[in-house]
Amino acid sequence: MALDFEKPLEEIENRISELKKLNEKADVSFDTEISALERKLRSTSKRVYSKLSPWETVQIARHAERPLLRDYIAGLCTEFLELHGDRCFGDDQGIIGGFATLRQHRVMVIGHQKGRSVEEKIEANFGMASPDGYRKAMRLMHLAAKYKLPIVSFIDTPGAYPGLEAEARGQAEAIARNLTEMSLLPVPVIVVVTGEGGSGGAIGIGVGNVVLMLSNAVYSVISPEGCASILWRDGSKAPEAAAALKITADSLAEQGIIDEIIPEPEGGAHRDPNAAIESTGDAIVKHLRRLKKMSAKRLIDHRYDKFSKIGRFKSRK
Amino acid sequence: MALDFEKPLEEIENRISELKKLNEKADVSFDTEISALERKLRSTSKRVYSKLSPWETVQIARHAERPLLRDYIAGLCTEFLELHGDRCFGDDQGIIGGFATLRQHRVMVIGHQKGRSVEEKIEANFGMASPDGYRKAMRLMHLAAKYKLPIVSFIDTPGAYPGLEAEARGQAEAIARNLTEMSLLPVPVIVVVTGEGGSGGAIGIGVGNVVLMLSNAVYSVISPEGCASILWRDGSKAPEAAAALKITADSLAEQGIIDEIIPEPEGGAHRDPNAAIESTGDAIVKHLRRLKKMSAKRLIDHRYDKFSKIGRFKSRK
Amino acid sequence: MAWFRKSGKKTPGASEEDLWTVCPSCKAHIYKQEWEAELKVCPKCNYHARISCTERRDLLIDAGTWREYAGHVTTSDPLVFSDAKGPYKEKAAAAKAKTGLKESVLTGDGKLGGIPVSMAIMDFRFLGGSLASGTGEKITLTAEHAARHRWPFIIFSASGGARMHEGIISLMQMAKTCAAIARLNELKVPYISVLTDPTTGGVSASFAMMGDINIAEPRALIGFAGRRVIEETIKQKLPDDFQTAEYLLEHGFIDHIVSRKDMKEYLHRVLQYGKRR
Amino acid sequence: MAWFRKSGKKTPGASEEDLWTVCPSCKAHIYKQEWEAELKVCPKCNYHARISCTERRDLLIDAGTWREYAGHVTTSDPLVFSDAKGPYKEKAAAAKAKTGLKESVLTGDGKLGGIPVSMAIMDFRFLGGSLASGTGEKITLTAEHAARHRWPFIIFSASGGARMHEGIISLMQMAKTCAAIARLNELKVPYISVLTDPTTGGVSASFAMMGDINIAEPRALIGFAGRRVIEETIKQKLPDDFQTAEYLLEHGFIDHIVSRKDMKEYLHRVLQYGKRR
Ligand SMILES: [Zn+2]
Ligand SMILES: [Zn+2]
Repeated sequence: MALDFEKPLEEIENRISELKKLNEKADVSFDTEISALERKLRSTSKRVYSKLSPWETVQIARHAERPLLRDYIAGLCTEFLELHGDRCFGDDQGIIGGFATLRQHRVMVIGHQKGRSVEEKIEANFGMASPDGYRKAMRLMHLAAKYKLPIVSFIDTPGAYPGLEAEARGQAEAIARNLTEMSLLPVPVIVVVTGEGGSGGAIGIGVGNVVLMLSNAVYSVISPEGCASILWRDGSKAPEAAAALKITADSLAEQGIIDEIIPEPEGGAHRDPNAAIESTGDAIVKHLRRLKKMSAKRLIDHRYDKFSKIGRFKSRK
Repeated sequence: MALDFEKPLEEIENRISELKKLNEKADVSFDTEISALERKLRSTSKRVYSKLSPWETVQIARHAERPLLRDYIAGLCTEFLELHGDRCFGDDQGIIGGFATLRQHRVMVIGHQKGRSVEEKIEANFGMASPDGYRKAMRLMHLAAKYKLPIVSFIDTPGAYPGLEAEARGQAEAIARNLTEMSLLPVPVIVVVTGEGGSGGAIGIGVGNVVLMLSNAVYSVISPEGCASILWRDGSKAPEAAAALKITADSLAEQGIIDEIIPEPEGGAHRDPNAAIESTGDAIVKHLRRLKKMSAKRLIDHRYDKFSKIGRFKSRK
Repeated sequence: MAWFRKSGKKTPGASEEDLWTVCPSCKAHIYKQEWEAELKVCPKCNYHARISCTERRDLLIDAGTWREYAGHVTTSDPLVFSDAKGPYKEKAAAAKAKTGLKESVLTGDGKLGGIPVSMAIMDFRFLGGSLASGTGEKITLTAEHAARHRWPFIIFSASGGARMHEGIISLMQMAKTCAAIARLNELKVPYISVLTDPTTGGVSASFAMMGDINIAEPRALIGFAGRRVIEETIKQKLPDDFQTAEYLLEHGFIDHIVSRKDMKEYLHRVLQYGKRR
Repeated sequence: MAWFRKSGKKTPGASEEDLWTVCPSCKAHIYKQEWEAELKVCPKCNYHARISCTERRDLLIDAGTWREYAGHVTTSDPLVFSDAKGPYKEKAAAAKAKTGLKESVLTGDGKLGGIPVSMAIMDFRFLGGSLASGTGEKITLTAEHAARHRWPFIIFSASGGARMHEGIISLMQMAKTCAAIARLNELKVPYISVLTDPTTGGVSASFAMMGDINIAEPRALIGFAGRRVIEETIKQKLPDDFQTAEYLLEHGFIDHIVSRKDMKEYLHRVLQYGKRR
């Protein structure tokens, strides 16, 4: 599944594989041509991916084959004991969580689940969590606090579910409560934006001591489409909105919102999921080691300072 | 509305009022007869009410004209700011609560509401609360803890609502959570059983530093009818069950479950609601004054000790 | 009432239009003087029209006791944002000129019936009361100020949500303000949230929902997602009362609905229970 | 398996009935030896039959490490209760004789895969696993014991609810046990609740629902009110899966459903996360 801007690469790839087939059958060798094309592929690749527009990055962040939470768990955790339920209403599948052993560290993993197959997607509501999802997440975070387990929160959601039931059962309240109570968690909280960081639905599990972000992930106050339809009165202006909102990892690092960019394989995490997952593990463990040395009070103050300085007004500016 | 065992009294009362009517019309005076009947009424009254059976007490505890929570609030509180909602699902009317000024003491009042009119009864589900009722109560108790307000909890319920929705939304969880979290409240908790103390639905707001009880209230692990139909396999044996369960204030005081019996007017609180309400206010204030002097830690330990000694096993016994 | 604007423009021969106003809800024609006397609440349908932050402050704070706090904070333009209608900078400048405010919230302290309180009052006229860096900063600084003095903190919300023009920094104000509220809770400093029309999006999903008690004005629109978005998502029409204050009361998120004219007295009563003891 | 009873009565010429057992759920005929080897779980329908507290203990606790705690506590008869079938005292005596237990719960400590744990295991055979003064006292004392040693506390519930025969004192055990659980929470001592068939009434509405995590055996009946009472109240039939472990999982009250054969390993895994650190 090539994205629009990947079409030139796809063409070269197709020609290479055609020549390789011919190579097997015919007497003449196409080795030289193949080598040339492969060089061209590498340089074109570099050119295409090194100057992705924000909108193209959005496409990669939403790519159907991009690794999802279950892939990170499978790749990084030798054990995952999924826990269920908000103790109040249900067990939303838009956010899942449980005890996990991540590269030998016992942690509480929580995160958005998007689902891969159609059934999974429907079950997970495409990663759009309901209030019970946010409440389950908070319950598990309180449990982590009791057990003194660090929390690793994976963000990948188009946004919190905008449905009648979700409103009636307090989507706003659930997110607000998480923001409030996460700020007082006495354990390390590491947030990783792996794909889409969609607005309130993202930050609802996003109050971390550190916030990491994959290099092709995006994190935004509103979806580019939503922004375009409001400010441009034209949903098709999403590319412009994506650029204006500065939602890529580079921009967010510049704005001081994220602490580290986790590099993805060229072309995006979906082109080599294992490599992306391993890099993510490396980054998590690095910060985990550091944060584990902090006292509960220090962790709470550290998190408070981190967020209270975002948008701190400097009168001289 | 006379109860069965009140029929003899009703007869005397009727004859007195007949004679009084005749007195007005006729030339002859019935004053002597009236005086005699009034003496008889007093002595019969005393006889009837001084040896009420437990089952007769149940009738009084459930009497349609018995004062309800709203009457206590109206009689004792110069201000009641009702607060609503469990912040999760709804605003059950089986339990209500809010800030109140009770005889000059600022407190948080919570309690079961049964309703007087048919509409009120239906709205309050006859005092059978749902999980949102218990969760609202707990929310208000946590608010009282933040504001350092004593809590006064009025119990009057046939039991927690046994419905499909109530089960689905965690009737058991809601009551269990209240029992757990009430034990740690850093403020005085005064519980008053004013009418029916029906099982888990009662104790769900009943973990107090002191538990007071009106003299004709009952408090039981199961309704007499329920007990009779299980242990006697015959619901009509409720009077026997009521006696066996020892659910009256006297019996509960003997068992060390309640701290004080609040005397009711002869014949029951409904015969002179104001007197009953005033006595209740006196008792609450007396204990409030005492408990307000205790530190948060002392209050928590005091409550823990109170409940942990109930059913303490003495091997020598 | 001290706060209503004198209709200074009235000249002899003023047209009928100058004397009457139309209720935005029921379309009834109300004599302007009555409209102002009723605090911009429709006497026919009880519609509570949006009012400015200074009008609201004057309704609540004892005369002569208000001190603005964090008043130096104004909008930032971290993204150098520009959309179809031009640069955000110009839009913000226009909002400032129109309202005389520097941000979408007025913050300060004063006395409410003699009780010292810290207060943040949002103003919908300023870019739809949107939550941006300056808004979040002002609310956070004022909450911290309240914490230091142990003054009760009251926020009047009126907001369409996070301000897109400041991007992710606006979103982060949700977490920033909630962390400040969490600190008030830790210190047992009362925090009352009043939700007025409209309180939606990132404001409803942060500090506005986190009051010790949440109060709303009658019929205020309160919700997370927009009505249109929800209808498109669920492919059905929403009930009429959906996302009203009354709906939220019924669903357990609001403690009480208080009319504008009763607000000061109600808050004063509530604050008695939150007094330090 | 160490715990299953040797069929000591088997004699030459034993009838077919001695060799087979009937699954109480699907009515399948199972060879008795298989039934025991499967830990009384039906190989046809996965029905988890009720087992005794000692059977369960032996399934979980490392051999030779169990020490009973509060074993002196037995039933009381504070009401001198008597019903249609006679005095409670006699009923309790019969239960004791039948089970060899002194109360409806077995309490103690031991090692679970090497990890020291405190444990309370209810036994449905003892007066329906009902919660009475002795039950509450044993659970509370054992929770306090766990608190002192900072040992994780595990309760296996199996109960029809509070025991009527001890009246209000039984009801009070709900509050008493929950207060003990609250203290474990304060001390950050892990508490795992395992709900087995059946866990209803006063037990479901107290300690059984309050685990850091709540685990259930497959298809266990879990609920507050009785099915018949609910049907009479709402005047309609309840769905088949109502009040099953699976239903509670779906409604958010259970973390995981664990088969009997996997229980020890699962608990051992969970306890790794609750280790003191
Ligand atoms: Zn109107
Ligand atoms: Zn079977």
